[in-house]
Amino acid sequence: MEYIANKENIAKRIAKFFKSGEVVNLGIGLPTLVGNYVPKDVTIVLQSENGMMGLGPAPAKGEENRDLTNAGSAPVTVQIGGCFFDSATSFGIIRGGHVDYTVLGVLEVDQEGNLANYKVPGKMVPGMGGAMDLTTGARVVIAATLHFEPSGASRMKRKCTLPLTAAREVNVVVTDLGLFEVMGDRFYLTECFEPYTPEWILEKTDADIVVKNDCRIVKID
Amino acid sequence: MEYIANKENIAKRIAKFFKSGEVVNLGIGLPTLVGNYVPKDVTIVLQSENGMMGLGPAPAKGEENRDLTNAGSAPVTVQIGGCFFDSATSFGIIRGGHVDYTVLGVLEVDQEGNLANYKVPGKMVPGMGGAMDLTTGARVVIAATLHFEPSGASRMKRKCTLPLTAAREVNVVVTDLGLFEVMGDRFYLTECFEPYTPEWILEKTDADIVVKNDCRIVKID
Amino acid sequence: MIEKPIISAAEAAGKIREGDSLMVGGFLACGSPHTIIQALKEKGTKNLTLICNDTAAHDLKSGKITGVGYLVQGKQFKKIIASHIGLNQETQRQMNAGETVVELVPQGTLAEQVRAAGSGLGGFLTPTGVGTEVEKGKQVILVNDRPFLLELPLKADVAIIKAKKADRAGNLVYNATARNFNPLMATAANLVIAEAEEIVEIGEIDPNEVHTPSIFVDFLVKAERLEW
Amino acid sequence: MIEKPIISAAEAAGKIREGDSLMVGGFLACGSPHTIIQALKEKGTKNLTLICNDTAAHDLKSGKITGVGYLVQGKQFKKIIASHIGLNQETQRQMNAGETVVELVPQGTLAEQVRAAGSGLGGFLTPTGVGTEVEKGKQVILVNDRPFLLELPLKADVAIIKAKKADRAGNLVYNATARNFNPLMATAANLVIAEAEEIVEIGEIDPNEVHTPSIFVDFLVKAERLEW
Repeated sequence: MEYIANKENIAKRIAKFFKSGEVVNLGIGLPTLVGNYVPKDVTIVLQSENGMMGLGPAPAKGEENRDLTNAGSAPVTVQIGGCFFDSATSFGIIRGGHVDYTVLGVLEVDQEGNLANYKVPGKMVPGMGGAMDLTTGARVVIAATLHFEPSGASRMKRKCTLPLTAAREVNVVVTDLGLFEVMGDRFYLTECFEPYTPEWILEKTDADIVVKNDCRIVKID
Repeated sequence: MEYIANKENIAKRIAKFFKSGEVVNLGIGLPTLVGNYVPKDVTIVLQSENGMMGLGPAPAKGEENRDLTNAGSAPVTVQIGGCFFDSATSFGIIRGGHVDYTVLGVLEVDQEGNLANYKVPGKMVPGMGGAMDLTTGARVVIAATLHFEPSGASRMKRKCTLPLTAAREVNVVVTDLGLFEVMGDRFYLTECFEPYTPEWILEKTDADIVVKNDCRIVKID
Repeated sequence: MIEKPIISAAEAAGKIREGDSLMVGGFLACGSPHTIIQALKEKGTKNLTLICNDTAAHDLKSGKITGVGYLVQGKQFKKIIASHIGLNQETQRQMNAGETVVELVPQGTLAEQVRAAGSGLGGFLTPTGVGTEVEKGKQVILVNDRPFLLELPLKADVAIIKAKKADRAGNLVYNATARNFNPLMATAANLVIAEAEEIVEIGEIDPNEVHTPSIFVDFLVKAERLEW
Repeated sequence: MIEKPIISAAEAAGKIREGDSLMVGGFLACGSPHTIIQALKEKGTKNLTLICNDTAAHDLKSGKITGVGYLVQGKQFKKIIASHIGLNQETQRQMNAGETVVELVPQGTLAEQVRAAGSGLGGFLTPTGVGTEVEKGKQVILVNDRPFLLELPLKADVAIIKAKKADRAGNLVYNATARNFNPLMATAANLVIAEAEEIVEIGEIDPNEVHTPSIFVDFLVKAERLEW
């Protein structure tokens, strides 16, 4: 079977998690794509940890406001009914369990629910930003990642080797191969995305994965 | 010498402590009187722990605003340039050392700087309200009290017998007899108010009081 | 933004169940949700635990009552957590008679406990209360040789709060000193019901001027009783 | 209310002394006091400790710099406390070369540490960072069997912050996401200098809409550089 990296499928599947009224924080990078695929009849509230509820899409060219950015410093808009607050309030909201879903990028994620995404010692050290608070505080932590590194190694591990962003906080991993729940130190494959098969995923991933009885083969569109 | 209780003298003397720009919190009761005697050329900022900076005088009859009260629930006004905040912010300001002076009423105050003013077990239990935070957080804690209880006993004690509002936090005691600083488990008489004499005060007060070398006889007006 | 249901004060009172812990905004009745308080008084729900800055006023001689004092009068609380009960003689009577448990908490500690619960903190260290009765039963932690009390978060099943203005999404704006504990309590209860003097359409409140973000509010009630 | 002195950016920079700890408001340069930052860059004061959400941006290839990145470029910090340095390659270079000490702190913890300092708390318990490198050297405290890290307050000698509007008393209003750490830092430094786009007379800001009370602000600077 040939693997073709597909970030859009990851974003599309994650976008199906949300119900109207839920509060969602999307990390910079791949997770941001999720916002593009939320169904039209679902009204979520995007929280931005730099101090906003009701994060809206990018403004039209020339309409940028230098005082209104997302957590990646890109110009954004605020939705009608949104509001602004300071960083202590923002993280009060996050740590306090008022964010339903956080979607975060991945360097490594392991079957214990550990996530590493902020530091490769001696090489790349961006810092954790708000990711540690988000993984600790959000009701559901979704790790969003291409299944494989450029080297071909799986980003889903038995045990993370990089410094952790979150210890045992990840609930769900969505890759371009499938959807995995994390429970009891195992990954549980609950959805396998076409054209991949559970057997192929298990073969290519060096981690303990249980294929759920009701695991479905899903066509992402 | 005859003792005539004189709350106004206490308020008048305390009002002389403040410099322009200083932040002051006045307790309910006797301390509130202090506000009446602040010199016209001194502009202090009154903080009210129920959530206001720039507490102003009572409104004219008929001008009361049910949303604008002091910490005793009396209608007040807000000064131009004042502002409102929630109770966590209010006590952040108080505990954080941003209030220069707190002036509090007294049931008992002792030479160790202990203050009791919130509870007479089994009899009167109003509760501490904001007094414990104010005594802990304010830069200078001034206890304001008539020198004697109705029974004739001094409210200045060797050791408080009632439950404490503040342990070793009182810096200054102002009674209608004089001004006392609290240091090293002693009261230091620094001002004696006419017509009283240091000797008479020492005789009438069951506490260790040192008369300061530079203790002045002061006429309050 | 989705709209939050506007319900009657009676419906709001109906969401408060016997045995619930209940946060009530307001400071000596200033900024309290008086419409819901009256409905809850009529409903008569008992065995509640009150978390409120104070128990407002009740003068046993004149019979004058304000704010949550009406619920104290109805003996609807088995326990009261507050910083001040000095203007409510009935609360003091119930406490001294052993009819109601009253836990007195320094006001700043109470505010911070509610905030800590809403903010997902496990507790905080405060210098307030060190060396007093408040210290009893609490862990004392030294930081740079200075003693602090470890105070724990305080959550509730339901919070009833009062705003000047709400939009249909639940964004709230408070007025003057009627703000007090209201925005804190909005963050710290499983169910939050906000009573507002004015309910406007989404978009009518400037996002810079929102005091309580909409996501904290579950239901709105139109204020009908404004007097204390 | 007394008026606060309006000073020049150069005068503001002059109040920051070699060796000072310095809080700088802003989030990736959004809401940073750019006018004072440029004056401090020109002044060249060294051995500062920076407390800031991040070190803004510095692309070593293009040479593009924003916000406090200019001060990092001038090697004015001996130590940097921040939650994120990912867009500033020069910060990472200095850290990896051992030229500057960089302490990475989770963003919510950093915000709360600043707030704790301004609020007179001795510390707080957060679940954030448990089981990670952030835990190292910190006290772990169990509350109801759940582990929390004891995090301590973070004060500074000077804070430079940015507001949309100030009145002459020092009341501040922020705009949109340019608020971020600014109101927190206003409470936690011995000296607070606020740069504002607009400085109005006392009384022109509604007391319900003030974000930072005047008493926190020592000096005002008129913003002249608005771009990052």
